[in-house]
Amino acid sequence: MKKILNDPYRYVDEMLAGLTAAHPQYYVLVGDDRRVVARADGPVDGKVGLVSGGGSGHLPIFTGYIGPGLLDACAIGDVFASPSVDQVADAMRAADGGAGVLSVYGNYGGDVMNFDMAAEMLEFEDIDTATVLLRDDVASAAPEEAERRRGVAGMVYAFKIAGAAADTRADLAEVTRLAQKAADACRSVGAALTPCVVPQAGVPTFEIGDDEMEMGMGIHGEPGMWRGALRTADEIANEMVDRLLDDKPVEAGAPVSPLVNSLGATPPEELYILYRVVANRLEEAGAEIVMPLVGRYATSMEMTGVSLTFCHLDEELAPLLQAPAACAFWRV
Amino acid sequence: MKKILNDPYRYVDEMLAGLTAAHPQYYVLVGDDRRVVARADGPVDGKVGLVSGGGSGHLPIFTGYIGPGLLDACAIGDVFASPSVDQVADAMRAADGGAGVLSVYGNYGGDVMNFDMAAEMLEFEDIDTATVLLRDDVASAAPEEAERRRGVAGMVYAFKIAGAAADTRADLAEVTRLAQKAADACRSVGAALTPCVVPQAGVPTFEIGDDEMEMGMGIHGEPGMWRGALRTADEIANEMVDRLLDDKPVEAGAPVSPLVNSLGATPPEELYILYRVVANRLEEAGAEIVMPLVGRYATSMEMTGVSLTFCHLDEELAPLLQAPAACAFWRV
Amino acid sequence: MTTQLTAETLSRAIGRLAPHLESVAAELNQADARIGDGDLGITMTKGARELRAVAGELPDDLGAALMTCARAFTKGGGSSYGTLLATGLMTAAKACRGKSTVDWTAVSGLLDAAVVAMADRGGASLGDKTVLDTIDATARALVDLDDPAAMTEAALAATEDTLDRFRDRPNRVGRARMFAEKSIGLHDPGMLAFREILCGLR
Amino acid sequence: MTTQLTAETLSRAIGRLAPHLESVAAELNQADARIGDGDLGITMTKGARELRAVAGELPDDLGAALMTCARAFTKGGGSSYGTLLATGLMTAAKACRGKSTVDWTAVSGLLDAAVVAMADRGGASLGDKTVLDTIDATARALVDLDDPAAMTEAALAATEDTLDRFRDRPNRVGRARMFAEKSIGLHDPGMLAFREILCGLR
Ligand SMILES: Nc1ncnc2c1ncn2[C@@H]1O[C@H](COP(=O)(O)OP(=O)(O)O)[C@@H](O)[C@H]1O
Ligand SMILES: Nc1ncnc2c1ncn2[C@@H]1O[C@H](COP(=O)(O)OP(=O)(O)O)[C@@H](O)[C@H]1O
Ligand SMILES: [Mg+2]
Ligand SMILES: [Mg+2]
Ligand SMILES: [Mg+2]
Ligand SMILES: [Mg+2]
Repeated sequence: MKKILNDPYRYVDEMLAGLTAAHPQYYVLVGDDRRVVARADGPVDGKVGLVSGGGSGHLPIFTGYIGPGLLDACAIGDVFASPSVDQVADAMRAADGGAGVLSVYGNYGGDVMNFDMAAEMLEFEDIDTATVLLRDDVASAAPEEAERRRGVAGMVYAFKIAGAAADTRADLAEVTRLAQKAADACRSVGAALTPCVVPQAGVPTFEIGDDEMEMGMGIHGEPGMWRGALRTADEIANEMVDRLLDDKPVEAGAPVSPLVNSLGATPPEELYILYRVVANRLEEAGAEIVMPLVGRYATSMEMTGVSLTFCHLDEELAPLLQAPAACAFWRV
Repeated sequence: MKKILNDPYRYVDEMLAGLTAAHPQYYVLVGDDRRVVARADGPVDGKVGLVSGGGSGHLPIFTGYIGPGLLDACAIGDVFASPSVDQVADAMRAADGGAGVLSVYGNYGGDVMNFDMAAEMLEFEDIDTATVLLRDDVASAAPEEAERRRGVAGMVYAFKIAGAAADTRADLAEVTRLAQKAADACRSVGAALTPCVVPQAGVPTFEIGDDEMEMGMGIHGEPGMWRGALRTADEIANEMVDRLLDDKPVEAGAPVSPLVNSLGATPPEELYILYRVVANRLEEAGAEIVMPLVGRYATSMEMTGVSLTFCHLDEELAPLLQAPAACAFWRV
Repeated sequence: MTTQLTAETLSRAIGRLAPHLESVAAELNQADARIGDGDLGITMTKGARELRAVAGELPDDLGAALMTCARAFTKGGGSSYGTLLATGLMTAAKACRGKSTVDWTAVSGLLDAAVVAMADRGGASLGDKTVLDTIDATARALVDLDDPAAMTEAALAATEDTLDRFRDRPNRVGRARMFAEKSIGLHDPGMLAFREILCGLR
Repeated sequence: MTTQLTAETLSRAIGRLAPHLESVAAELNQADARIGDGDLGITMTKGARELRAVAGELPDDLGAALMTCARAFTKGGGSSYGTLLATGLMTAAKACRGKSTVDWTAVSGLLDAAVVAMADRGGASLGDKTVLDTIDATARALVDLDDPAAMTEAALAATEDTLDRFRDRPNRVGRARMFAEKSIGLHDPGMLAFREILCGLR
């Protein structure tokens, strides 16, 4: 968990400076305190603006997913910390192309307050707003309390599908309906093997034994369902599939997109070892696998671990998922 | 350095099974012992076939870069171990579209022997072959001994440019000339912060103190130029730029593509912090920055560290670098 | 003793409050670190700095002045506490819009309205062991009071009492919910920060 | 004692060689682990297994038979040593093509040609402390000998002598070059493996 950085308090600002310098065709820094990134060619006239945001340290989430067919702007907090109300409001303004703004982000208390408050400010400026929260982490609350669940890698699907919907020039209500449908279609579970270090804190987010893993741990180190000896790849994959299908079974013949995601340090080699099992299990369950994703889509810096997401599709969502989109981290 | 796996001796086979299952549009397993991956829609009739290969554990290198505008086939050894002569020969056969086969790979003793021997076998089958070796790692030998240098992330540029050249249906000699020109245009240097674990060995590839880094270390843990206290991002970036420009200065106004590459665990956030300095320095040196790459292009599984590559372009190479190409890990 | 709350009162209060908040920042960070992310002192310091910047030029309209103070907590940081304070201040701002003076006796009602808005914003209820419980207790304690000095003392007494009553209960919202067990026996950091605000107003 | 080298001789030699190589695999792994990647025993075991598989059905043509043996070392693993052995065997195969017998006195020349081909393949020179030095010494020792048992003993003596002469020199090629300093005082693993091949032929 060694980090290459300068001043920890400048970590996010320097990161954003580099990100926008490297990919000026996608990203541009806006706003007073340079914590808002917007689409370089935005806002797009007459298109619903899509906004996300939250704490840094999860690239490509959130900022990475700005681009055609994806998000229009993001407000970026310090590592694992919410952006300010003013930053969120600036992101909303930057995304507004005259057809209203939809915020799509993960269900974390601080973010929810700040996005809600920013939305109220925007209403004063006569900009329509709507919100879709991701609550895909099945490990973060029981099914009866699904409203309290946190949002994790399912965000990727919601961004993609909402982005494609907005690209059709559907109105705010329709884009919101489709984004909500995508959010509702996702289930995720993660497992952590090693922690990461928040630059300003300088210490690991949690402690864990050399031979241990924690199933269900959240992307900021939120406690999971069990901690125990590191299991084999096949055992881990099978348990994750079980947990996701228990929470939302596959309908026979239904299209499902699986995302085998690295939390950061875990290399793609290991993700592919896991993917074998995931694909077999989905096929056994009768699913039709559509656009499987394997890689680093939602991370926690140098954390070791993986998450698995299933996005349960239908005739409406599948084409939106597969519609063209581009950003510096992903091309469809 | 915890790993998610099953039997360490099945690591590569399971990885390839997952990789080809996840991306059947790009990759297909061929050959007796399933250690050769070829382009799903290959071989391409009348196109020079491009082959690479070497030890596993470096995704996307090598196998990941198979696809339109890139490689046609790869022979894949165990982690950090050369593929066998027969596997290399199988890869060459799979790539052959009747216009000959060019092998592009890194200068590692075992690989060179096996590719050379396989090429001899192919000659018996009346298939023309040629070879371009990458020797971009300036840390691995002094300029006077540049022939002994190892190949690292510069491979990405050679694959891309050779792939684009082959796509123009240039003949074997011309594709070889351009690939060699691309290889000669690259200079790289790496720095490691933590080691990785070769699955079959089960122990870290080297030991290093909690507050130490090693400048110039090779991607398999080959010793570097100095080991000492971890420096700041800006110090690391400046030293790397100095070393690369000392070895091959920028000509004023010349196009250069920089690649800030993670060796695995180092997150993109840190790469972007480094990129700021790299971009500034290149501009100061009078270079025109073309298609900067920031991400995980050539890795050593879960190793922490970064490498910097400069590819010195001209009117001939720049368009080839920017020509369309696609694989599961990269789209241009 | 028939003074009233004005923008001038606010401006002078900031002069006492800001340095006090800065002086207790480390303590608040520590309290937050035990069951949260340890940034509450930073939040209060940033807020204090923003307040100082606007203290000299508060508009006479009390609503506008309170809105300016609210904005001091939506800039810079995105912490829950800052947003909640801003929510409470904005609610008061709306109620005071168009007035340049307000009776001290109105303060209790303003706090009540703030609690409602803050509960709405954060989804917490009274009893969840958050800053809401101290503000609510303060609102109760201030009913019909009209002497600012006495009001501050009454508020502090109510706050101390609330801190004590809640110490051995678990936190039920925010980051601290993750550490519900651990939070038993510890003061809620947001309540402590509210006490320091009152101390700063003394 | 006027026997000759035939495919039959090879086949019987494999019968003795394969189990011996398997029995010393752990030692060879260890020797390689000290200054390399520790897989030399695995390479020899894999080679032995492939040789066993073909021993029963070697073609009568000595060239073809040697080529079959060479292929045993290009399958499965991609180790330097396997490829070098295969290179040497293939060189001999080419020289013996079309013959079903070869005089024992020709062996020295076959080894000479193998060394040249292997040096060409791997870019090493004599004196770099590799298997080449032992093969070259063996070729010298076998000049004009025609009794297979005496030849094996002469080869072993030359190899032991070469191992001793090189022990205190640094490795100059292959993986071990990285550890040149460390390799001083240690036997080169490839030389040791060559000694075990000779022991297995006894
Ligand atoms: N949803 C909420 N409703 C009411 N009060 C809350 C809520 N969330 C946090 N708080 C209060 O804020 C305090 C923590 O503030 P802060 O450190 O800013 O949180 P964070 O760092 O998690 O954003 C808590 O002790 C609690 O009093
Ligand atoms: N380029 C070379 N030329 C000659 N001999 C070599 C060469 N490389 C390796 N060897 C020999 O092979 C031995 C190591 O073999 P092996 O373990 O298969 O190497 P690796 O595991 O690095 O592929 C060395 O001890 C040396 O005798
Ligand atoms: Mg906090
Ligand atoms: Mg916080
Ligand atoms: Mg070896
Ligand atoms: Mg080896």
